[in-house]
Amino acid sequence: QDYTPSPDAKAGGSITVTYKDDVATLDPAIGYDWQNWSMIKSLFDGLMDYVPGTTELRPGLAESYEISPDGLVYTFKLRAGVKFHNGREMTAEDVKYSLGRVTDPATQSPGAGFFGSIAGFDAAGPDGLSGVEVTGPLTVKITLSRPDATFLHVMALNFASVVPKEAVDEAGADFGKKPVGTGAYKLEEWTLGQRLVFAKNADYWRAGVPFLDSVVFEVGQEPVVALLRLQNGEVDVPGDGIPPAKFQEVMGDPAQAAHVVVGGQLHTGYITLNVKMAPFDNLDVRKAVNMAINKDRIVQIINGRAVPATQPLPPSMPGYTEGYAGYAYDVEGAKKLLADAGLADGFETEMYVMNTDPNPRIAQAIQQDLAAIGIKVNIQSLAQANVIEAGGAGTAPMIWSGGMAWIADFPDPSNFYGPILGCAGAGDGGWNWSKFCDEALDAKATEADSMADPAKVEERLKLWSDVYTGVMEQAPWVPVFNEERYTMKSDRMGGEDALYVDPVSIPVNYDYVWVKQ
Amino acid sequence: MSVMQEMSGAVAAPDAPVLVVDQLCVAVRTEGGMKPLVRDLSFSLRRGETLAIAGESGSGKSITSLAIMGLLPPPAVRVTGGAVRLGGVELTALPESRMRSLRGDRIAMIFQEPMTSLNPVLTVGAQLVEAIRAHEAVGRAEARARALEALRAVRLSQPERRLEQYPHELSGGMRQRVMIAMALALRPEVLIADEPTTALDVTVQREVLDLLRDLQRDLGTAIILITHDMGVVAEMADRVIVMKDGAQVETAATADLFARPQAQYTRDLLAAVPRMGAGAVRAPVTGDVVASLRDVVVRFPLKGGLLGRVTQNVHAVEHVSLEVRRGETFALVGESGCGKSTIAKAIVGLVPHQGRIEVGGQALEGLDTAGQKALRRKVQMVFQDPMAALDPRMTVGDLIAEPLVIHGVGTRTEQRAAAAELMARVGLGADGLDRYPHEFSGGQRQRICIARALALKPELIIADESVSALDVSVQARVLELLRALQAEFGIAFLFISHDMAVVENISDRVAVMYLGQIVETGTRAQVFGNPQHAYTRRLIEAVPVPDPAHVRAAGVRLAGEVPSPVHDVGRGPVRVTLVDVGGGHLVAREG
Amino acid sequence: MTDGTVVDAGRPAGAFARLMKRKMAVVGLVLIAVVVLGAVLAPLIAPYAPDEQLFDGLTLEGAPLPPDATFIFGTDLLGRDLFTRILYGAQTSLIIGVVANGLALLIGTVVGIVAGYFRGWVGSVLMRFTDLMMAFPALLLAICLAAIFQPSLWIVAMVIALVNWVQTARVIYTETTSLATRDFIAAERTLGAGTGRILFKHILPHLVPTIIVWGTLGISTTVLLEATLSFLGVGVQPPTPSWGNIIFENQTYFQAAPWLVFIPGAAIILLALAFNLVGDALRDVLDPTQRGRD
Amino acid sequence: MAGYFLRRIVQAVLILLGVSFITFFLLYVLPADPVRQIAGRSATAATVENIRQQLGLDQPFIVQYGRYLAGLVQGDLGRSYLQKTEVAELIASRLPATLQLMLAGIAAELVLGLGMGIAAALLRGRVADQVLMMTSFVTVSAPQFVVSLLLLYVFAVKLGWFPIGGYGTLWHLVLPALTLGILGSGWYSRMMRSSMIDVLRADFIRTARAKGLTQSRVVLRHALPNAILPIIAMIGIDIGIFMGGIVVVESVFGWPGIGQLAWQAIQRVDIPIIMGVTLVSACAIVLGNLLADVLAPFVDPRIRLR
Ligand SMILES: Nc1ncnc2c1ncn2[C@@H]1O[C@H](COP(=O)(O)OP(=O)(O)OP(=O)(O)O)[C@@H](O)[C@H]1O
Ligand SMILES: Nc1ncnc2c1ncn2[C@@H]1O[C@H](COP(=O)(O)OP(=O)(O)OP(=O)(O)O)[C@@H](O)[C@H]1O
Ligand SMILES: [Mg+2]
Ligand SMILES: [Mg+2]
Repeated sequence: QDYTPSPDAKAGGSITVTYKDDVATLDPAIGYDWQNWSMIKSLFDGLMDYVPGTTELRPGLAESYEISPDGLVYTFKLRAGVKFHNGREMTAEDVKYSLGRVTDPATQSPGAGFFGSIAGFDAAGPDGLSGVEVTGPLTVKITLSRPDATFLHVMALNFASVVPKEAVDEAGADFGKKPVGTGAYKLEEWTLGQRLVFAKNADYWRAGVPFLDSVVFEVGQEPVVALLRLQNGEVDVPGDGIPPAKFQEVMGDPAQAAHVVVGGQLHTGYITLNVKMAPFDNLDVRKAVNMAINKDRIVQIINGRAVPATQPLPPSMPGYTEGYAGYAYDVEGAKKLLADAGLADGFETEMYVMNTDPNPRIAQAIQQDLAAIGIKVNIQSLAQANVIEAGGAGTAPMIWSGGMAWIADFPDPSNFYGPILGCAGAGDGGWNWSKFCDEALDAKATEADSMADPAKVEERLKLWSDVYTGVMEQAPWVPVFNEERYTMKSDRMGGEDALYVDPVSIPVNYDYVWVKQ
Repeated sequence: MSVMQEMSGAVAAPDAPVLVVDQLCVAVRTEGGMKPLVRDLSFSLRRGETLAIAGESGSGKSITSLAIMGLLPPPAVRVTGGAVRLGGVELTALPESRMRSLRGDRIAMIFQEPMTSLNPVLTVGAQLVEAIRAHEAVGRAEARARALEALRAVRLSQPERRLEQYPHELSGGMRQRVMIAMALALRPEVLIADEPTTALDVTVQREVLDLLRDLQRDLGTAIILITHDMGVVAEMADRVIVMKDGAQVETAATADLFARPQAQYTRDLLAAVPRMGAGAVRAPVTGDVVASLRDVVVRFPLKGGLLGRVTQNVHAVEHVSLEVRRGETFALVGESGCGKSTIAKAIVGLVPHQGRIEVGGQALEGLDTAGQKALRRKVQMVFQDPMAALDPRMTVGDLIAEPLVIHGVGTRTEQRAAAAELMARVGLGADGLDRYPHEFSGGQRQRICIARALALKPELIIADESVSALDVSVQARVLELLRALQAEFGIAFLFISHDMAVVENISDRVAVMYLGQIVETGTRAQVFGNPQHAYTRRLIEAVPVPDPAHVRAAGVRLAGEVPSPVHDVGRGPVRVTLVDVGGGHLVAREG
Repeated sequence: MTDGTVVDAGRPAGAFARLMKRKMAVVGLVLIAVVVLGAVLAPLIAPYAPDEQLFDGLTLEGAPLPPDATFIFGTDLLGRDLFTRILYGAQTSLIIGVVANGLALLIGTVVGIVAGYFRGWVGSVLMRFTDLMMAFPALLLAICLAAIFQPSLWIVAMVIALVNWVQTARVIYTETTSLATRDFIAAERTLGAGTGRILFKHILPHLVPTIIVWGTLGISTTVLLEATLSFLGVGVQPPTPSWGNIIFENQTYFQAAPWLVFIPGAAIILLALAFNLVGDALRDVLDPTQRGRD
Repeated sequence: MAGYFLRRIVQAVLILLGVSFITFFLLYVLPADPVRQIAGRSATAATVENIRQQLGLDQPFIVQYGRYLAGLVQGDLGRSYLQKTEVAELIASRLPATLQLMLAGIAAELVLGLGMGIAAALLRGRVADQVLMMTSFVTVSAPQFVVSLLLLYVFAVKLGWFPIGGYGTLWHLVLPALTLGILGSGWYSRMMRSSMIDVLRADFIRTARAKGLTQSRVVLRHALPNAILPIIAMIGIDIGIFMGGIVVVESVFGWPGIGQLAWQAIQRVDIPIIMGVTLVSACAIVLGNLLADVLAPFVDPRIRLR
């Protein structure tokens, strides 16, 4: 099931990748941005990994693993001879240290919550996790407090990367600037705010990769300009993709369009309806809103770079309910539902939206759609932090999720539930902005996540499918569209397109791409 | 230093005229169409000749000279006819670039208003050096040396320091001398001097006139001398043109003009010339004291060094005590820079002082706003430089009515009527009310300032060189007006002037200042009839006599260091003691 | 003497009459009138509603339409008629460019004059306060206000007035310090003129050219600033149009849909220019040294 | 003089204190929780509380501000919440670029603006004057993004004269500085024109011309220094405007200055960075204004520092 690179793939060469925003940190326990996500993947490895260009798990630093029948104990056997960039060999102790570090509150990792199923998580501190045991120089036993079907995915998250203690201790708080991992590349140069250079790790444990000698990242580059530089041959991959303003032009020009790579994305754009606030506490109203949105028009507005969504999960996510129609666009039906709810004259409400293009535009399209059924929406177009705050505090009746978007951390249906639809996130400050909490569905979700047995995958996915259709019946969200990724690469870039729209190593899988000359 | 020349009328100028003005017409565009300012003026000027243009204030003298220089104020005023030829080159049609190379080099000008004619942000030295280097390929050091020489030539004290000073740090007379030095340094063929000595005291005036004459002798410079001082005309000019209302009324050789004036206007003009010893005897004034100064000291700190510490002080006024009584005219005379204007400013509270100044029995210090305002009503000041003292964006009518408005006197119509009346009293037409200061001549502006000061009928008017720019006929009229007001309202005047003849004519009491101190004071009769101090005597002797036949006793020019009021911190000038030589006639003991 | 009746004709009227004699000033006034009328009568003139996303206003691919016979200014990225939005946007932009900017100008001028004339501690305090305001991150204030108040045009106008006076104050301050040393001001003081009179009757007129420059250029910058503030959530919220917003929303599209940037841009320039024409003419009319020039 | 500087320095410190206080306060009341941003969306309430305590954000405002000041006195600007890097280091790495750009930008503004302004004043009323003044309105009204990109497109992409963005050599500096210059020149040219027109009819200009000086000398040596006074004040102001407006130009040209840093920090409520950048730019502005005030007497010797 593993990956075989194209036979043409050649080693050598260097590519230039640009990003608009600065790279905040390369500490795998902390980095959680668009631009450092894939960088960290190339500098570090976790026990698990994905087949390049796909959402399929494969072993990473673990050579193999065993799961106890009750799904509570995972025993990983590590690869021998894997070296950190500092030359030391990686051992089971490092795995224990790394998991302990990421869950230690002092680390302030934004990903700590993913490890909640490991035994001892609640008591995590400087002494590490009690659920992680070193049972041999190259074996680690991880005990869970509850079965967790997503655990292997969690072990493939950046947050689970293995880091050497001595390097972390030495760098102290600056580890994010002086990363040492086992990854395919090592950090060679970092000029703050300007560029980073990754150099090939000649000792990489995976034979044959990476192909490139080095990757140069230039940050602070406006996407529009990055595109110009790409046309000029200075840039190989514009990390932020094709900016909306340039989309038509690029697609309309065959020469440029030839460089475009399209791929699905584990993304859903949705509107949250605050079920704790009148009149959205009325299911009919929520349904009416769902029916009033002309999703095709919205997709048209963003130049067709998405497909209309019917449910929370994106189509490429396992567990997606094929054939589920959701709420069809039906203005009359919506009006009727509103009338049933006693709101025939409509009402006035507010929708929060992040202020970067195209989100305010989408919000205005939504506004117009809702106006058609008598709902007067006032748009609050604000900076990201303000929107998140309003969402968390539960003061926002409606929020358009775009920009703060939900791109899956890992390709598993559970990732779309917990914090954003489950009861766990519905509290004050949580990310469940519709404050939707249905105990029954929560129970079902927990059940699904307990089904760790690989044999029960189908059953588990079915369960998830039920959960999400259940959510849709309650209509706390209006799923609007699933965005597709349009990116570009220069002529000289080799490797199949999937590597450039890798669903996991977002946006590019640096380990497997190569240059032609 | 050369010895003073005799009258130079005899210097022959055989060659062709250097400058010919032919049927020159200048007009200003107004809303009512073109209004002529100069009409059909013709004259010619030979090498080494001095032509005086005398005439009524506002008759177009300055405009004529500006027209010759090609510097008429754009955009309204333009040459509308005639020609100006400099050595055969027609100037009015000359392109600006050619004209520029002539200016300064072959034809230079000294402007009437010294205060505003120097660039405030450049040092005196920079402005002089630049003028020299614009026309001669000399090095900076050489140009500087020449500049220094020129400053010495106009007898500025401490010329080295002056080079580094900015115009606002100099007194009016000093600035005028800088302007003259600038023109002299260029050694032009033709020099137009517009009231060059107006702001100068007689001794310096004397020297400057001598200087001009030297220049003329050494270089053959032709001079157009614009002045209203018939004494200066008599002493300097070969020929005279008398102008009135933009046209020439008479022209003649100087001697002829004085001896046999043809036009009625000329006769009036000559009749009005104040002559020494002609003042009517006046009864001594015994009114209350309107203003009294006790031991007044004004010093300006000069900063130097890196940290800008005060290193020196200008001792502008040193222990001056004087009293001005109701209905009296108190004259303050003295050479340029001796501190006259500074005293005036101290009385109106514009410069900080030590010592005690009382006005109407009220000490200046510690007055509240209302008290100050009341005080301002009692004292009015006419500034030395009228152009600078008038808000250029107000109409003259508003300017004159301003004090009435400030003190809430009368209704708007009354105020306007009062302004019109004041205008008339200083000899200006009421049509000027809606014009702006820059549209007037130098003398007219001075009259506007006087009118403004009169508006409130104050108790004390401080007149700083207020009639210096007026032609004698107008001057006589204004002086007459002042006297009438004095008689009517008992106004007291503190009259600052260097024109000894005028002072002698109008003052009741006189104080002579020298380097910030009073060296002699007494009644007019005492000071003029029996001058005790050497300086006073020199002042009186230096007065030009309006009679070309008069032969001046060949005095010796002052030589050596010009005394300066600047002293290092902690030091100061020697304080003079005044002794009474009888009847309140105080004289500084010399030695 | 002229015809004798000149007296007390009242100069303001005279100034206005003289103003009307200048072609450019009349052009400026007409332009301003057009904008104001456009703004006020927008509901009557505009062919569509300002927030109406027209079905045929976008191509199938979702691209806006360039100007043509139906949409004389083209359509925007949501398929709305740009002409309509420009008309409605004029309302917002006029309030910002004229009212808010005017208020800022007023505050700045008063502070600058007072500080420049008094110097001493009053001046010091005022100018240090100005420095403080200048050094202070205005955008942050905007974000905070956005969160505290309901965003509205008046909030944004207030913020702009609050933030934008600073520069004017600085410039006016420097000029005033220089003017205050002039002789005619000293003369005015000896006449007994009160401070207020000196400041506003004698110093202010000399600052008119500067004020006109800042005022007219301020129109452009405040209109654009409004867009930034609205973007941060302080000002008008979509879909309410303003000229600044329209530019701001669409500036990245200036190559794909240039009309979306250049037409509102031209509108802003035109408005500023119109005020400038009037201002310039006014300045010449009020400035006596310029008499005789047409 | 020495006393003056001392006083101004004390005032400057007070201003900076004021700025820091207000900024800190605004960030404190700002309804956006930095801890939420740090903790990430999967965090539990306990984790959030824990982080809040670690950062001391649970303390009362005064305590927080006091702590910040205490650090500041020791030259410690704190650590970025999200980048986990010393703010001082982040700023230090970007400040040179911003300073370079700012100085070059001001120079470009001055050259363009003063040049245009003087030309317009001299050609007053002619067509050229009107064109120049029109231009000034266009530049002032032009959106930064569009101008930046247009210049980049024409001079870098099409003509290839300059690199397409980036930082390092003088060559990289030209286009961004020019952009800033163009955008700011409108102000200067308008100010200069009006100031120049006033000065050109002063008596001393007549004197200068009577000396036979060349037109250029009359303009540059006599008129310019008199006309430039308001411009000096503007340079002080400009530093502030630059600090606020440099974001777009920096991002289009890929210029690694603090504008971008600040923008990102504001978007994510990274308080230490916002504070740091605010203080640094406040310093620059205060310094700029001080400089303008100190220069004024040199330009116009009648003005005294008091
Ligand atoms: N810019 C101007 N606009 C309109 N009228 C002017 C202007 N300048 C001067 N005048 C008028 O032109 C006439 C002549 O002025 P000019 O300055 O030549 O007088 P003058 O003979 O030099 O007088 P004075 O001895 O008082 O200096 C005066 O009546 C004056 O009011
Ligand atoms: N602001 C100042 N700073 C420094 N020195 C000054 C200042 N004002 C005047 N002085 C100096 O004070 C002295 C007296 O000046 P003042 O103006 O009183 O002379 P004056 O007697 O009126 O001369 P004039 O007849 O030439 O006008 C001069 O030496 C002058 O240079
Ligand atoms: Mg004259
Ligand atoms: Mg004097």
